[in-house]
Amino acid sequence: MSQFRARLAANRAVGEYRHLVFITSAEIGPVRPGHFAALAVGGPDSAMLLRRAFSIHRAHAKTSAGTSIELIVSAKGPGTKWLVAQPEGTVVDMVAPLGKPFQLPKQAVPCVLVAGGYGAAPMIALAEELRSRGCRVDVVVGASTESKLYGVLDLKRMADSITVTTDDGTQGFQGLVSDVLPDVMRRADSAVVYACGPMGMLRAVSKVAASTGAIAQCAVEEAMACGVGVCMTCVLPVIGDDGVTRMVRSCTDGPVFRGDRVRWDAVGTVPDDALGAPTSAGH
Amino acid sequence: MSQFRARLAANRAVGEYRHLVFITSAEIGPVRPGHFAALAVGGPDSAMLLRRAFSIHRAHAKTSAGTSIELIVSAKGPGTKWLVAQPEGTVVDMVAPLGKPFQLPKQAVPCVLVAGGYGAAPMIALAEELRSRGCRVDVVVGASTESKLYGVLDLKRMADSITVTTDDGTQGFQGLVSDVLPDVMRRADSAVVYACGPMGMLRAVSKVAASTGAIAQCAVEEAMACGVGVCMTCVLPVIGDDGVTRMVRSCTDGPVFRGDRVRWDAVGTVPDDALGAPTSAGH
Amino acid sequence: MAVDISTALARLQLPAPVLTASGCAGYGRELDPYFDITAIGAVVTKSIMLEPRSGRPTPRMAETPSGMINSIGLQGSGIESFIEHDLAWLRKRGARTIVSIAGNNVLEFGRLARRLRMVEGIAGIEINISCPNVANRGLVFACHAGSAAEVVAEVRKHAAPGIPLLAKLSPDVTDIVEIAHAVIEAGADGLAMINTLLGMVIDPVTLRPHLGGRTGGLSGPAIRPVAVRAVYQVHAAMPQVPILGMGGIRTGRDALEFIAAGASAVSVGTAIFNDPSAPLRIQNELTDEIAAHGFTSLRAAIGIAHRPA
Amino acid sequence: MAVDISTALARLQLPAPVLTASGCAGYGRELDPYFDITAIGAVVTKSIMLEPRSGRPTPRMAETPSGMINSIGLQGSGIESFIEHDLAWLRKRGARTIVSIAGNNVLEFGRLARRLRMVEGIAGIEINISCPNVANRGLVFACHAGSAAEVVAEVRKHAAPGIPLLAKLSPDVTDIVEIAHAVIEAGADGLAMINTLLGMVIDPVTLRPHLGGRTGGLSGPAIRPVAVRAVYQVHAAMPQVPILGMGGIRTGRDALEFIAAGASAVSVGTAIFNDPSAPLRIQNELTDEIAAHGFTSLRAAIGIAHRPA
Ligand SMILES: Cc1cc2nc3c(=O)[nH]c(=O)nc-3n(C[C@H](O)[C@H](O)[C@H](O)COP(=O)(O)OP(=O)(O)OC[C@H]3O[C@@H](n4cnc5c(N)ncnc54)[C@H](O)[C@@H]3O)c2cc1C
Ligand SMILES: Cc1cc2nc3c(=O)[nH]c(=O)nc-3n(C[C@H](O)[C@H](O)[C@H](O)COP(=O)(O)OP(=O)(O)OC[C@H]3O[C@@H](n4cnc5c(N)ncnc54)[C@H](O)[C@@H]3O)c2cc1C
Ligand SMILES: Cc1cc2nc3c(=O)[nH]c(=O)nc-3n(C[C@H](O)[C@H](O)[C@H](O)COP(=O)(O)O)c2cc1C
Ligand SMILES: Cc1cc2nc3c(=O)[nH]c(=O)nc-3n(C[C@H](O)[C@H](O)[C@H](O)COP(=O)(O)O)c2cc1C
Ligand code: FES
Ligand code: FES
Repeated sequence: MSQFRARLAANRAVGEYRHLVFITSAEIGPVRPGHFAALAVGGPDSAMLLRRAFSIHRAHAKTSAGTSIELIVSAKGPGTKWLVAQPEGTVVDMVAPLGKPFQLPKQAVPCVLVAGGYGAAPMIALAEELRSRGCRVDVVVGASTESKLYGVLDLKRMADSITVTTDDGTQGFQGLVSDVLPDVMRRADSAVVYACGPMGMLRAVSKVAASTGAIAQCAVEEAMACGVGVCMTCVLPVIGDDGVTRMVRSCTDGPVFRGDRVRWDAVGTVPDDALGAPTSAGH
Repeated sequence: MSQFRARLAANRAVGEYRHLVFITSAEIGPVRPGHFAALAVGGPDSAMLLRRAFSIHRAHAKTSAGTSIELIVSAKGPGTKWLVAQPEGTVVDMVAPLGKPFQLPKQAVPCVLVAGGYGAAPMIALAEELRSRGCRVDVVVGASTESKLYGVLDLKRMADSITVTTDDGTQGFQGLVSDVLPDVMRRADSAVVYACGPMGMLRAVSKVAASTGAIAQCAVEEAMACGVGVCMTCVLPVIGDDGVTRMVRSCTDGPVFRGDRVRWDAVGTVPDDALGAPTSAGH
Repeated sequence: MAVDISTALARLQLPAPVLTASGCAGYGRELDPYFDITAIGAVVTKSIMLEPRSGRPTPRMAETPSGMINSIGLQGSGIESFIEHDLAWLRKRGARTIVSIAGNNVLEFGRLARRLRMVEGIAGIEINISCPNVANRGLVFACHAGSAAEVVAEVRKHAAPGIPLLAKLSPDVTDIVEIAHAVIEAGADGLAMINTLLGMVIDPVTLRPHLGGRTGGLSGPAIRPVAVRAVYQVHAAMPQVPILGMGGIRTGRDALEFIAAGASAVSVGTAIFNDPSAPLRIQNELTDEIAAHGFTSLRAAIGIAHRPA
Repeated sequence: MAVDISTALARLQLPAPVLTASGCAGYGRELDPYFDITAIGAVVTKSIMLEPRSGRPTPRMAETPSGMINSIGLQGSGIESFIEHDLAWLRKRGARTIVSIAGNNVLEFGRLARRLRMVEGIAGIEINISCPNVANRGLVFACHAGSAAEVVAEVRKHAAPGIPLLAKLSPDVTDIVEIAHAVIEAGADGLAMINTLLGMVIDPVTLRPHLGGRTGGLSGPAIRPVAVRAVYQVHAAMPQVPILGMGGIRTGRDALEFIAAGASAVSVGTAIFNDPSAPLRIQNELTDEIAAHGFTSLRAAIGIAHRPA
């Protein structure tokens, strides 16, 4: 993890998202699928102080120009709206790579990748990585609607099978990724599920994985202020190796967690059996 | 005075200043020399809330494109730095024309224009106006150094005489405008002095005018928050027709004041004989 | 779907919920070129004192991150001039007017109320107790329940019977609910909150306090979370007391935060310096927000943040 | 020209004037990748409590104009784990460490101080009295001179003799000077100020309080003028008392405002979330500012805003 300035080299629309390519001359550590970047937004006189976190879509080590870092950004609030509106040449302050990436299987086991919306951002690099290890790769990509699907073609090229779902049926099966996942996993005999998307999806995916005995690797998205582990805002209840539930930081202990370790039903709360719960008041 | 959105159509360097041309389709009232515009800066997510005031350099009524408003901007703090850094096409919220402009003589009397730094911004239009009324126009332009002089060539074209001063002697006489002003006024037998520049200069010019019995019309520059008369931050001590000193708003009662009416020595204070002085605490 | 945005501050019925904040809108006249000042809830005047007052020396303000700090010093030409010129204009213009009053001591507040009793066309009085009590070491009335209540009782005693009185509270207190209770007990019909936070900016060049008055009042979006919290706390403690909420309102969404926290109406201050048409713009944005949330009236949204989701 | 930036907080000598703010720098370790944590004045730890504590439910923060609001709820793994893992690491790393402690009642503060007495490598203790007193209706210790002094006296009684004690003050009081006097009387060697302002953000969609904890602490540049004012007031009243100033410091210029107002050192908090290398960057900027003003030492600038220009 290092902090550096990066120049926006390309900013183009992909469906409802923007594909941003940043170039930096800085030496940054090895980037693995699941790592994320935290960007400062708005410039020096901005009223926005907090960092914005984005999965690293791709990172290419030293070209002549430097290292490129690619993000897929959905304009949601003021910070992301500012970011996608930047012209090429804008320089931003970035911290990357951050967090714990997806854990890769030692053996060449069948893997299924499940992505919701921009959750597909890290999946293409992950699919490549798994293929290079000889794993079978099946893919399930979903979104609320067609324009919010990402990476379908790229993933199709690499995957042994791909299944697309949209809530409104504008492309692929009408429904949720979790509706089609059991079939896909049965067909492929998947041993590991890699998932990235909204909490609800991750929760459903973990349930499916649990029922088939597969391992689930889920990249969560909790609201972050710093991205580097000092603000304690990004916590969720996770069961440790000792069986104890703790409120852990998704930016440093995550964003990738084992699905069976996250207390999905309790996200947004502090379970009574969590270490140090219940809280008395205090900030 | 109206509030409208204006598009930055041109932004080019002139010495150490930037010449900004804005275009608006809005109908705005007649603009006279000495009027100013108040701009919101920094965009929607900016930490900067207060308006920035600038003398209107030129304003051309309805071309096909709309009305153009030209400003000469010196990058001082964050707001002006933001403004001069904007690319063409940037849309800003502007309020103009504001304030009381220079009063023009009824008869074709000899006038001298005194400008310090970007204080020359309104002087070119003023010179034209005075010439059109048949007034003799002499000009004294000064700045700390050559690169901070503005409008010398334009003014030379229109003036019967022009005298340039710089504190460091990089152009014209080394010294202050007030050093050369008495000679200029004696030679031209000036009846009215129009001045725009720093307080110190206006004070000196007013003194010179007083000594020769000429009328001084001074455009002052007091820190402004709103520009429209509601915040009461832009006040300075001015003697009214009734001989009473009041703290008056330079944005609505000014920025142009008669030099013999401003309590120059007391600017930045509340003179004991001002109406309602001394203040007890309280905001 | 049309939304009913009418509201009330105690006896004061208002056709619309957005007002100007005292000291940020002059006497209404300055803003009339930018929006129809009769279209908003009311104009709250700059605080009026008995005598003309020059205010503080300049610099009187500094821009701060998402806010500003000011030390105007209640400059004004006094109540007589206000009634003769400014109030007369407001009445002719047909603007609802809430007169903000400020005194150097308790008795002055009473004299101001008595003077206003003799004039027509005043919708209500906002009592600015966030000013220093010259009679008591310059301690701010609003910072102590006793002095705050004393001022309100004195105004109640002398003001026209039935005229709505709003006591304007300062956030610079340990327990704003205690002050709120005291001024309501003393006869205020409602509360205006919040006034500015006491702050200071040091000039980066001179390394001395930037303001002529050394300290000044911090305002603008920077203080909004403090203002929303204050309104929420007071509404929770005394839900029946009408609140005029303010502090950093810049958009309709900001205004809705105050309504949800328990305000019956809101005032817009510093945002006017950024956008002279802000009050009406914010009122229109607020109306759209209320409709977007599916409410048919503003009243339905008042205090909703206190109800289970 | 080299500038001497060494300073002191009472007995605590510091080679450099910029520290981290409690709760904004973890236990130092997280920031070490971004700057040399031994190069700044000291690391002030997240407030430590006796027992492990889960903190508040999420959402725990909201961005606000030029600031943020948080309700972390003092999450931590308790003093034993802190000493065993975090403090051990800090000592090995050679970072000066100020341990911030927080208790649910007066006695817990004493027990924390006693426990720390037995460990090496602590430069000082910051007493976070800006937390609720569970034993007394959750009233915040720092909001009342009595309870604030009680906590400090208890810590003094049990802490290692001679270890510098800083009492951390809350700005949410009517008279911060009164509280400052009380904690100094009670045995604090210096003051850390300010903690966050109590605030609230209403979620624009649900129209309910955004934070899991409903109210939270407002921090960041938005509150800087309040913090500078507080430091200035307290330094004016008790110039001999060392102050660790904080509240919205984002640049060396901001830091210099606090030094000029009377702080002997400063802490950087929220700015770290914007820029993880902020503490050292700000220290370097401050050094340049001091030189640019022609001072040969930081000490020469302390409190200069109080002297005639
Ligand atoms: C590990 C991780 C990976 C992510 N990957 C992507 C991605 O590849 N593409 C993409 O478009 N978005 C991604 N997000 C979500 C993205 O961070 C938020 O949409 C963004 O921060 C919202 O900022 P804003 O200014 O638009 O919204 P605001 O609501 O104004 O943000 C205010 C504050 O809240 C935080 N915040 C708000 N929503 C979120 C959220 N959903 N997640 C984290 N922080 C939030 C922001 O960081 C900021 O500090 C990711 C989030 C995480 C945690
Ligand atoms: C009537 C008038 C005409 C002016 N004409 C010009 C011009 O033609 N060209 C030009 O470059 N500048 C002009 N100025 C000065 C210009 O307004 C300031 O330089 C500018 O506002 C500073 O903004 P900032 O963000 O750079 O500085 P900041 O210090 O960040 O400004 C902060 C706040 O203080 C106010 N402020 C600070 N300095 C001044 C100042 N000197 N005058 C007024 N407000 C100030 C700003 O409006 C803002 O509200 C004029 C000022 C006035 C009052
Ligand atoms: C320049 C200025 C002058 C003010 N004058 C007064 C005043 O005379 N009386 C008063 O009660 N409040 C006064 N206030 C406080 C505002 O009415 C309001 O309570 C405060 O600024 C918070 O609202 P805002 O953030 O929308 O400005 C003034 C505020 C500013 C910025
Ligand atoms: C996320 C967060 C957590 C904090 N936790 C603590 C804490 O545990 N103990 C404490 O004394 N102050 C805590 N604070 C307050 C800061 O130490 C500091 O006093 C305050 O934020 C003002 O400084 P700043 O504006 O630079 O952040 C916290 C602040 C933030 C933003
Ligand atoms: S985002 Fe700050 S600790 Fe995780
Ligand atoms: S700038 Fe606001 S009154 Fe003049």
